Amino acid sequence: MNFLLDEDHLALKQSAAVFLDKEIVLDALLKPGASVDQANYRGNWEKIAAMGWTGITVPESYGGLGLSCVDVAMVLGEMGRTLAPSPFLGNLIGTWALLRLGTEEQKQRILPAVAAGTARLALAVGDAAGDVADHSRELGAERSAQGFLLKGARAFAIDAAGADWLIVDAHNAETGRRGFFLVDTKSDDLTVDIMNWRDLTRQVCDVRLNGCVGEELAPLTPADWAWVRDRILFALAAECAAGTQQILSMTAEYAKERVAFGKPIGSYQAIKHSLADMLGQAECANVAVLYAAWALSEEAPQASLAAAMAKAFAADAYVDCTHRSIQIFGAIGFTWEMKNHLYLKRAHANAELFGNSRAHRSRVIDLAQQAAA
Amino acid sequence: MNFLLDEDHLALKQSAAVFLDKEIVLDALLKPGASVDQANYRGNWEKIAAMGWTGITVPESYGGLGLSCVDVAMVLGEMGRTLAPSPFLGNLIGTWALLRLGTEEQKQRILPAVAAGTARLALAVGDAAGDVADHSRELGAERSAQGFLLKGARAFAIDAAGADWLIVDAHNAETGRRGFFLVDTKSDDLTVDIMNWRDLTRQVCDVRLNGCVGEELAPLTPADWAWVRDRILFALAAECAAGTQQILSMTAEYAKERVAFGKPIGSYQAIKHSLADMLGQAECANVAVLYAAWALSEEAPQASLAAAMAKAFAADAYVDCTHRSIQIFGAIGFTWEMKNHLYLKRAHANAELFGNSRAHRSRVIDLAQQAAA
Amino acid sequence: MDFRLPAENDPRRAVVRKWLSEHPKPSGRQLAEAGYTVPHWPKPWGVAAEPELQFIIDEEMGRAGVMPPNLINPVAVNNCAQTLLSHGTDAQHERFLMPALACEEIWCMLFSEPAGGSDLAALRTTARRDGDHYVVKGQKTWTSLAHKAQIGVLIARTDTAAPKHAGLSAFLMDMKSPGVTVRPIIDLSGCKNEYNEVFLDDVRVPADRLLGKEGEGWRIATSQLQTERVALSKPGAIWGAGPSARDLVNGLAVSGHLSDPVVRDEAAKIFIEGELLRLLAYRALSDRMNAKPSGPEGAIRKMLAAPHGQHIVEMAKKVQGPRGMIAGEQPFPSQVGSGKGMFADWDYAFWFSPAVTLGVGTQEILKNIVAERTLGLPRENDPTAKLPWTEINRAKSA
Amino acid sequence: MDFRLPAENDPRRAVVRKWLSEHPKPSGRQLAEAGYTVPHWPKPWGVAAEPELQFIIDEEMGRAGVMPPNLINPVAVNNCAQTLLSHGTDAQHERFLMPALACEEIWCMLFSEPAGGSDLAALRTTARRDGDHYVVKGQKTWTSLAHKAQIGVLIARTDTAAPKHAGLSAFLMDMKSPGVTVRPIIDLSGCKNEYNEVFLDDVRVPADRLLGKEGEGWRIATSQLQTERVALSKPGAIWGAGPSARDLVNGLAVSGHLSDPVVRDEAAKIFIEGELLRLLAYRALSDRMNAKPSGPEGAIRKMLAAPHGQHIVEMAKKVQGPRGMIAGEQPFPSQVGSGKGMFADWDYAFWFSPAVTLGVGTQEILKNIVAERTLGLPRENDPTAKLPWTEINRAKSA
Repeated sequence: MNFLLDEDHLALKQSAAVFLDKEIVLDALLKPGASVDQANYRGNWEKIAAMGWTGITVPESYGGLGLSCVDVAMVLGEMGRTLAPSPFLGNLIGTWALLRLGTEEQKQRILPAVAAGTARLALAVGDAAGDVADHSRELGAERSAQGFLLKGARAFAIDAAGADWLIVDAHNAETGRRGFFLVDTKSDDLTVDIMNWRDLTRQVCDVRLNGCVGEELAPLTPADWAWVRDRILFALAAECAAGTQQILSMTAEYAKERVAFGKPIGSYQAIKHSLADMLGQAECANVAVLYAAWALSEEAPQASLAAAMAKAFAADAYVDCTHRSIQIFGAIGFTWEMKNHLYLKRAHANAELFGNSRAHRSRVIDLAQQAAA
Repeated sequence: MNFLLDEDHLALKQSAAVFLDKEIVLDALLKPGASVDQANYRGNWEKIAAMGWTGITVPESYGGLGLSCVDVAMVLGEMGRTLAPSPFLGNLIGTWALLRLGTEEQKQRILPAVAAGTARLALAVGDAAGDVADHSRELGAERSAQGFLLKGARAFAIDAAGADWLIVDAHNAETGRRGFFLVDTKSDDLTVDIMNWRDLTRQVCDVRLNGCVGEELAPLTPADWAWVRDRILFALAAECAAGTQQILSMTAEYAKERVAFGKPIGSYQAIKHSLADMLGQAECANVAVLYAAWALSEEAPQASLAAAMAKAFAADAYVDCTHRSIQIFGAIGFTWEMKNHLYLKRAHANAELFGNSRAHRSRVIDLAQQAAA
Repeated sequence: MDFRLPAENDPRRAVVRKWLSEHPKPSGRQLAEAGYTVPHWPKPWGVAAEPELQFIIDEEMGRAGVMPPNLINPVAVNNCAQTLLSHGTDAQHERFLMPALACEEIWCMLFSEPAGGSDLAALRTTARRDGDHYVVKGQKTWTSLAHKAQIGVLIARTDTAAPKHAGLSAFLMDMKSPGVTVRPIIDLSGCKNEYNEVFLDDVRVPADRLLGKEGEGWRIATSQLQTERVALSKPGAIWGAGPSARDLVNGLAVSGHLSDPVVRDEAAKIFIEGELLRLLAYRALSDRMNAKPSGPEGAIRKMLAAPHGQHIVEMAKKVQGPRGMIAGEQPFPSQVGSGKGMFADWDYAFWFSPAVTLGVGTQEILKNIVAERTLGLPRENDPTAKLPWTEINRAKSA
Repeated sequence: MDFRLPAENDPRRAVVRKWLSEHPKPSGRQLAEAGYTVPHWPKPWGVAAEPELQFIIDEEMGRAGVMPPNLINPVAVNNCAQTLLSHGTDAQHERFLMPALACEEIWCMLFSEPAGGSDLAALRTTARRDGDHYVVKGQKTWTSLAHKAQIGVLIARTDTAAPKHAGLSAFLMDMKSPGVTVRPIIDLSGCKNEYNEVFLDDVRVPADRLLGKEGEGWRIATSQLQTERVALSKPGAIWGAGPSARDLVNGLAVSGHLSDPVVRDEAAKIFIEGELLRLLAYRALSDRMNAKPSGPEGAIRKMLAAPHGQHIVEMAKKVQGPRGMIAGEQPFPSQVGSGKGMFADWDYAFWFSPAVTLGVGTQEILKNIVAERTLGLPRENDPTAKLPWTEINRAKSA
């Protein structure tokens, strides 16, 4: 039993922190009228690729770093803390999907390029309502001479714009079941549009497939999708926990400096106790994410439970703490020129992506009951 | 439009306050080991009867005061404020039931005695789980030569012990539907036991009917039961709102007197803000009860909605404020010798009787939708 | 006691309806001259309307599609005109009152400052006497309507040696004066709402624009804020405007969400709160009818209404799922009403909603006020209240 | 990083199991002499156990059905023995330590007073030197186990002219001394729990019972409270004892309530909180293993655990409906486990639960501590901290 991070983890976290503190500048987003176009997505991605993080979870046998979920938590935490705009998360999710769902041939063909930063992956599995369960038929796959023809749409696809390969799920007309397919985004029969997403630090995309060709991935078991989903939940939770900690730190600092009626506002109990509540949430979110990271790394039996708990708790904590942050900053925290709203929007967006907290809590009850049985 | 109480109402409230402040002494309940037997139920009731309040809602044509629900709110509010232990509420509920559900002959036979304080009524409609909906078959009625024979049980009957007449609901084997029956408690085939109820200021009873004879009341429509139920909900809400106001006053006074670190604890924001929250709840509960009282008095279309809102809101407010009160009093407020727990237990008990707040909220949605349609 | 609102056939309605039918699109001046802009004022400005008549006038104007003057020129009509009447000179009445009530001159209130926050009286903008003018220097923020206003009610420090509350004075400043720069504040939704920063660089204000006496600025300003608090506590989510709890329940019903027990229970809580707030608002009106002093009751209602409003729009946002994160996406079909004005947009109202517990007194300050004034709890100690203002500043920068 | 707890086949378990099989019903003295009462202490008192071994010992004692000494004599074992070791004289070690660890003498802590509340240091009990004795006069309250205790760790004022924190001293008082009267406190559930009022009427305490030096009372007392805070933050609803969130979910499952979506969602929130608190408790253990200083972490966990515990028992009470208001009625079938001891009774735990945010530091004080120590926010100002104690009292009674 040892809940402390190893030296390696701390070193990775530290180097990510130093790198991101230096490279990530959000000022352009804080100018009135800014959109995600000002987020320097491409520039940041190039620098991240230079760090080798494009292949962070790609096994060494395919040329990647082959790091574990605990390592990923270190890097993703720092990205979440700095809101680093880049397709890191989308590529990571796509990589997990190909790793688990792809055939050996497909992995050998694509993962080395991903690891080298010359190709980018993304996953597109949401229907128009954002549901990622397997009953969505808004995208259908029919076998043809050229392979499967995909017709329909997917939405809320993180970092699909600019990706070289998309992995989509579709209703396979042949089997009557869900299947996963690999799509080359160079296809003319595919359009990807960046949604008018409130979280300006992230590109979330609509994907339309007008009969483009999809390559079937390996046959799917429910456990395969659960494996990918748990990692996505963990990744979003890791961003949330780190963002919660960051907004707490920013707000506590402000409360020490801002004076009202001759005293720092942090000396008033209403402010002080709200910050204590935020701290409690930040601590819990942090331990939830580390536990999920460890359980996923170990492929432990409680991995799904830990991932669901982490997403549900950390997302709610992030939403609550970013709201409190604005209340403590006061009116200035409500303006576009301050960073508070970027965190608030990231919090709300992460809370909604891949199932909201209530949905995951419902799963937690089921998973806990299974574990107890 | 005039939300102020009339002079008559204020005078009634004032006289009730003076009377109850003088007569109600709860000290015996604050001694270790006290039970509802020490509550002076009988003595208080005799004094209340001398005030003429036994027939407060009995129409003047039957010898009563014929007062409206607004008047009742004045008296019940003061009873709730002082936690006056007495069968006033049970008798009031029984009276409402007989007024609405009894035949003219029954009313003429019984109500004058009730008004004169020589007979007491009570209603017994709860099943073993406390459900008062009409599908409970734990009590059955079968027609016989002597009238209907009642077999089974009712629970959570307020002030059934010592009542002269019980009104019970039973599954009528003849019609296959719910019927209401009048039972003479002198029957040997009836036992009434006072439950081991946490709220020591009130007798809540188990009733067992072992084939005793019941007299059928007038035929029942759903509107009839709703009429009675709405008044019961209003009555419980009136106690809750007044109790909330009282616990707020007691707690605010304590917060001004109790000193910590050289200052009254009421000068600390955590305490101050909690009291402000309590005040907001007390104000809302109060207006909810007055609105329900007015709507019931006027038999206004929104009467059911107003009664459901009042019960749901005021009960929750009372529970929350009595809990906060103990927190603000600190450890002393947690002891048996202080009154805080009597209010806490009344709050919890009222919240559970005749449907909890969530059940009434669900009805509020239905009633609001009907009103809007 | 009677909870009925004035009936459809109330005879008082006839007079109002007749006037409105004779003036189908009344100008601001027509409304002001008819006394309908401030109906509760005595003649000649108002019609000495008791609160029920005010309620009737509001309702009838709404039905006739007349934009109420207190929404067009809120600072003047709701807050400042009464102050002008009480504190202004005859010449000031003559010059300012009718253009304000007629909405011919829009007003704004130059009070809050960036460094001030809740400690409003610590404001730093100074007005230095220079012959028959005052010279004003400083910066104001969160100024509603400054971009449209001709007249700004300025609170500035005329005596820096006095304690902070005592050194303030009020002025009727021409917003078109040289040295006044107005810059919109972009809120977190990305919208230019109605708030502005106002920079004051040696603005020369004629001495006859002083409102009341030197040193009365704090009293004048706070009496205005108290009026504002009452005005802001209606059942709409955003300071009384925008969607109400009823709109929420209708929306959830239409969109099928009420069958979800968790949503249903939450929605019912919000609905009940909304109804009780509506009753409290009517009670305040009723108190006014009965000439009861209003006391801190407006603060209580704002304390309750602000989080209530946040719950309304948060719940609507929540049922949208991820679609709610798409800018401009609405939670309910468009037939679900949600009032008028910019807050009728559910999505905008949600993103704006963090402000309702900040504006016009933070929730913390309101709770202090409620607990201190209603329950008589000890007042929050302000160690800077009695210091000369210059010494406070020295202490801070030390 | 490794979240695994010591495994079943961990070799360290064998030693403990062997000893327990050789001592199937160990006496308190046997446990103390084996070092299992304070295993983390160095020999001869403990076995210098690192935290994992402590965890193993706890688990194995639980399995063997051995009541842990820290539950029998909690004040001595958890809080005071360490203090005695640090501050006591050799003679005091000799006289008190083994009987305390062997649970042959039960201890209590005479600290809180009726007039004190959160302001513990303002306590009024005095100890006046009189020859080779101190004469103690005053009243204590909320004293756990005073009715069973032989030894009371008394904090009393030996210098009334010093500031309140500086004038206190600690004593090892014989609870059977003349002048000591113990009266149980009946809590709102109607139960005599383990709390008492203790009246001290000119109790003579030998001078050699002074613990540490005169004036060190505050430091000794607060170091004990900090230990207590850590000890109190386990996942059970009532200060770590009684039903846990897992018990709640099991109970709701067995009783069929989990199919109600509102109950299900609430229960899931509580379950997750419980799991995260469990992880935080393990993390604290892990920090100790890694010799990290523990800091205000115990206060954070107590701040979270106290309302968490209230939620557990409130939810269980709520699903009972009106039956929950019948004294002694339980929410779930008896097969649903909820630990041992008096708090295993769900009904009692519910009525006791308001105390968990009051005892050992109110929730308000804990939040101050958390915010001040962890986030570095300014400390709450105590205007009485530096006054001579006699002057504070004068100011209060004036």
